[in-house]
Amino acid sequence: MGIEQLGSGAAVEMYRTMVTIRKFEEQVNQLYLSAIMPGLAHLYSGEEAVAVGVCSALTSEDYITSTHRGHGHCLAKGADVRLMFAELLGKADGYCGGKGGSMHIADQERNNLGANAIVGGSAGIATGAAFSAKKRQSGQVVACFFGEGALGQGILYEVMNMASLWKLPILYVCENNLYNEYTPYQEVTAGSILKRPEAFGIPVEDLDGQNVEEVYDAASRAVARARAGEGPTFLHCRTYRYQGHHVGDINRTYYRSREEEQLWRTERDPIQLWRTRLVAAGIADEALLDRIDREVEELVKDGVEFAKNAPYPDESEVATHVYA
Amino acid sequence: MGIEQLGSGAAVEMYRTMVTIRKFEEQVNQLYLSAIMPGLAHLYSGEEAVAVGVCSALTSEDYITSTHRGHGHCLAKGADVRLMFAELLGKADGYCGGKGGSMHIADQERNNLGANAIVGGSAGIATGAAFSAKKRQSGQVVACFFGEGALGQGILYEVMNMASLWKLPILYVCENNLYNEYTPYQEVTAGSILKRPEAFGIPVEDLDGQNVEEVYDAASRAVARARAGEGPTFLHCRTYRYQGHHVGDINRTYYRSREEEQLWRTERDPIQLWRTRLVAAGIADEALLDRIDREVEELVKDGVEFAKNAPYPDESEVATHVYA
Amino acid sequence: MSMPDTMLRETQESGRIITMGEAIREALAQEMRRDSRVFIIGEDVAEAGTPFKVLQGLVDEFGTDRVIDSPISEPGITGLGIGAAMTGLRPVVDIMFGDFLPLASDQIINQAAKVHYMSGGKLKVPLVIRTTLGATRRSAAQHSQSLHAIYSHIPGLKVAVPATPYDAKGLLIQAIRDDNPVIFFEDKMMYTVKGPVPEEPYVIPFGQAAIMQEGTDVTLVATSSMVYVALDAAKLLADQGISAEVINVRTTSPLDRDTLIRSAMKTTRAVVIDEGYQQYGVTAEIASVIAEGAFYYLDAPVKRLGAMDVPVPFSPPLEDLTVPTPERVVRVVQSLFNQ
Amino acid sequence: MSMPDTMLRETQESGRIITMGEAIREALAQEMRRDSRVFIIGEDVAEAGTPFKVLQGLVDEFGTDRVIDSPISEPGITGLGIGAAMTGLRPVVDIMFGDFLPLASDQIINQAAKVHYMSGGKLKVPLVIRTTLGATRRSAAQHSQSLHAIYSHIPGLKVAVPATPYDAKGLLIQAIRDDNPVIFFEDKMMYTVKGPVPEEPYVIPFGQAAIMQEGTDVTLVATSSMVYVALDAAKLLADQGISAEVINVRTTSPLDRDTLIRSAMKTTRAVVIDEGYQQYGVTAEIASVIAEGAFYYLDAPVKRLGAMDVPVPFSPPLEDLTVPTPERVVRVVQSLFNQ
Ligand SMILES: Cc1ncc(C[n+]2csc(CCOP(=O)(O)OP(=O)(O)O)c2C)c(N)n1
Ligand SMILES: Cc1ncc(C[n+]2csc(CCOP(=O)(O)OP(=O)(O)O)c2C)c(N)n1
Ligand SMILES: [Mg+2]
Ligand SMILES: [Mg+2]
Repeated sequence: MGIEQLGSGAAVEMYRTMVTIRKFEEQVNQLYLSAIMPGLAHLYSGEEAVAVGVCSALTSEDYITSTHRGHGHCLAKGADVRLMFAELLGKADGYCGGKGGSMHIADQERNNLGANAIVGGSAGIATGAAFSAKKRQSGQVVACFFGEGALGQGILYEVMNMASLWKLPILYVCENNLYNEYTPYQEVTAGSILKRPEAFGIPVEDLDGQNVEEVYDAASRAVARARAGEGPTFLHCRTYRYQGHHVGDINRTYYRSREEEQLWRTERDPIQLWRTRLVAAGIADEALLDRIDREVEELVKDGVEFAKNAPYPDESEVATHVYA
Repeated sequence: MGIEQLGSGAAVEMYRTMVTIRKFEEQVNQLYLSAIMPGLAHLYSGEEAVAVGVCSALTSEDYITSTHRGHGHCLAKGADVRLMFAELLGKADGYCGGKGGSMHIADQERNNLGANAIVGGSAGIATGAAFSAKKRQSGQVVACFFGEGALGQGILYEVMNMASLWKLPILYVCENNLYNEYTPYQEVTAGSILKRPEAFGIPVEDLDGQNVEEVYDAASRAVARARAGEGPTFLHCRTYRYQGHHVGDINRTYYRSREEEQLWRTERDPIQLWRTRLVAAGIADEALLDRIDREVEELVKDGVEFAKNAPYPDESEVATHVYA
Repeated sequence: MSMPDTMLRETQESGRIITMGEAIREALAQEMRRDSRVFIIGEDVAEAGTPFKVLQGLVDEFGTDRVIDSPISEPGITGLGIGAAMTGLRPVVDIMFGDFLPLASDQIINQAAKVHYMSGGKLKVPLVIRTTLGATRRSAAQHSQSLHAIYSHIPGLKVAVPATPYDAKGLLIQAIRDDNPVIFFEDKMMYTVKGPVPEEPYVIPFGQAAIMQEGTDVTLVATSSMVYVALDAAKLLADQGISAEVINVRTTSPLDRDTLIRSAMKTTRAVVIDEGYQQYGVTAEIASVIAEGAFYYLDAPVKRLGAMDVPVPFSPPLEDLTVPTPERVVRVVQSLFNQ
Repeated sequence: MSMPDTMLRETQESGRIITMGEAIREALAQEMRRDSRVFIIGEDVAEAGTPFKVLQGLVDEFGTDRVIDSPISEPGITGLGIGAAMTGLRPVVDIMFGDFLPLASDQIINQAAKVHYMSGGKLKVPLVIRTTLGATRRSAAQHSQSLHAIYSHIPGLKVAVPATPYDAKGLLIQAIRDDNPVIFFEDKMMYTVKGPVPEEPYVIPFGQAAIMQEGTDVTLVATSSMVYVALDAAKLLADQGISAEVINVRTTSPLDRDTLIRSAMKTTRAVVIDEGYQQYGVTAEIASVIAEGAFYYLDAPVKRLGAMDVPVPFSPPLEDLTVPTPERVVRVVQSLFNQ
């Protein structure tokens, strides 16, 4: 594939979406620091190319499942910034009427089946959605996002076995950002990550998760395989989260060095890399990209304002939706 | 290794133990058919070489964990036939005072940590025992028996990961008898069984589970590795159960053919194969082996009589041992 | 287990007697014919028709595409069921023994029960988990539990505990048509119990207890097979001149509080009988609901009779001590009249 | 949360005030010094000292051999803990959020709770699972549950729900020395609550509730942080001339039935307060125990105040509605005097 086949419109849109995620997360951090956002949030900054690369290979009918670090997935699947911020502030206008919050945003209209606060918790849901797509012959594909920490959860192997057996149309997207919370993943992960899905008969692609083009290409191949009835693919995306495990994780030097963080930020930033590539390929010039940056800035500010002004849910809402 | 290094005494003992298991199970089936045994039992007949090969490589201090199909493991670890039958009949003299029954026999004196009626349910216990042995520097090794059906249980992968990470002294012994209850394992098992442990960094041996010598040799190598601090080994033992999934599973042709059963019984019987080998190697003659057969017959009959005559537990026992 | 008179009466009217196992199979078959979104997944459900043989024959009619043998992966198949339910199918997940539900408990408690609420009502999980409860099969501690209290505790789940073939069919059809996750507990000992069951499909709404027998002196509230224990106890009590009203709870969640409280108000005494562990079990909820709701009418404390608070022992004479029996119920009832 | 007068009094005597988090850390450190078999395993327990920072510093003293960072494998580490406990060690398994216990429920319910019984007393499982409960941290439905009722239901397990730093240290040391599996629930909101705690190691026996404040008109029975809610309610009630006795349950299993019943007999009224879901929850067991045991003394029905029967919502104004508050307790108590 590559940037050429992608088309310049799509390539620029990928840039815009990555910037949207980055600026969204900056605002989330702000909302936390200014004590406007209730609870915590797990920021996706640094990992944008994974969500955007994968979701750009999906149609709006395709499903995704997401994680505690899910804002990026949600935005990449096309969510509305206003409704997301509203959800993060627990407002009635939020995607889940304020009942879900950062760790449970779902966007039914774009077939985002939801973030999940149980590590690995959506692996079953995603595989079931793939099973459903296959049985309904809908042609839909599922992207199941999870961190490398989810490799510790047995259910992942259980459902990979079934996805492989029944050739389900699913992409297992492992976002390896090197840390399970505050523990380097190598300390708790034996053997080879890549060999694990392979042992279940699932092909693996080992990807530079900072390179949106590389992720997009691999995801496109995997989607094509899935739609052709050839079953699941496992995408291992090497990436990095810039911020702490969550917004409150400020002092991080006991588990990773400032130098390491700096290196990823300066050398491996997915947005900067893509920007450079777009300009070099003559697809966009700096002015266009600057304009996009400003547009996104506006969009995000507007979203925050909207959310701040939105009402809290009515008290009666506490008891609705327990049952359908 | 091979039969030569094993020593003729040990080689003949292995024969005796396999015969003991076979004749024990025949009696269990009898007890079921004559409605003397409460509940059900899962017979080990046909798989004797696995338990005996592995346990012959262990000391009495080493641990095992066992399964719903556990009589063979228990006997191979040296259990008393009388106390086993008593347990199967729910008698006070049984290994667990009648409280455990066929699926929960444990033999604390020989460090058999117990059978388990949850498929894969003892994988955690076995790995914990190995962790304990390592931490206590006791030099003990653990053999964790499970059927290939347990490959469906996520916890197995969780604990193999830890065993590999921390180089725990454990043998994961997969008894692949081709069926999960009434379902051929290939229908529910994707990819490659052998590659699964490998993906977690655990070396695998693929073994003829009907050949007690081959199993013993591999287990001895694995035990040596474990004692040397080199971590876990996965033994894949290809075997077959002669009887139904449990004693009540009489009509089996809908999931496997009579021919298949017959073939294993006549061509691949572990006891017959070992008998032939012992005689051929000049380690034992037919007369000796016939005598052993008769001795075992007596032992097993005696065990059944003992159990039949043993008293049921006192009613007060129902409420003891809930807490230590 | 003996068939109660009321049921015999119904039988004469309906004309058809089948077993509980047949009623369940018929409910599944009829719903699968009606709605192509319904499918079954579980261990040995297809050719084997489960170890209890309850599903036997379904695979012949519906094929291995809709009656699916799974790996031994309770968390995985439950998760798969949830995802399928969220995206347009109506899965019936078979968890062979209720004792295995804890393996799938994260999926049940943290996912299935909460998806609808967490999404602000946008997603739903029309999932049925069919499973079993009940002891006295000599299956020991890991195959004999009645764990329905755990799932009745969790908002977002519904829990059915059918007592008769009629219940089983009507509640199972309701469960399949319900847009919420339902845990459907079948007593393993009851598959061969017979009773009248209409041939055409019908639903029993959740949250409606059934009065199996009217009475005036004491209310016996029972779940699942304990309904038969209560009915047998009622017979013994009748011989002693005590008239017992017997209520079949049918669904522990939602619970038909009104029927229970009204009956206890009338009889002024109540005993709650359930086969789950007594401590923090189903009897606790029901007893406290009645004790609170009928407080000013009660002439004696509400009594509970659950399973003994011990792991289920294998040894038959011990196991038999752990479950409620008609004799034990009678003794408890008598104690309410002697104070 | 305010410190009750009784505790202030004890403080003046003992002379040392520390937080609940410190009390827990001290209990662990002292037991690890005393007994080399004790070790800790869990996610981010070592250098990070858990996300709650409760274990901070332990790894410095005891090393990564005894304070072990694990993969994110709740079933696996629980199973490993059980096996280690059966073979001579005394593991303390850290399950970060109580909401994750369902992942490990097969290991807890089918293995840990039953090994001793199933083996006829030959094997034992001296295991502690430290975990958390409690809402109002704006952590939404999968990080806010109080699931202690589920484990209190299972024979073979013990369940501690400490309310004060003094409880926490004494109950945790007891849990570690206990030869049975103990699930130890810490309220996440209470780690910074301060109270008097003796420096030397001590144990609080399981099954002994603490009367936090004596009273004559109504008994408030509470678990964990709900003890503070009850104490605050008692203050408000005192202003209205109602004298409340406040009981801290300390362990739901074993449950100190005698203390609860005796108190209700004395006051003639009782309200049970717990942060778990109300339906089939801890309040049901305790209320039915009191309603039965004190039946002939009660002047009003025993009332229950659990969490609302809804998944915990994220939105703060909604979440705050789901948990018992002093004001809600007062309203319920008042209703007992108006009938
Ligand atoms: C089952 C479960 N265990 C533990 C946690 C607590 N927890 C939240 S995020 C996290 C680390 C996840 O690491 P990873 O999967 O790599 O995702 P990342 O945060 O790095 O994106 C942990 C342990 C949880 N949410 N769920
Ligand atoms: C967790 C769990 N699920 C299902 C069962 C029911 N069951 C008992 S044995 C068995 C098949 C086990 O197959 P395998 O592991 O290959 O052992 P085998 O019986 O062949 O020795 C099943 C599904 C169980 N006991 N535990
Ligand atoms: Mg990570
Ligand atoms: Mg097998």
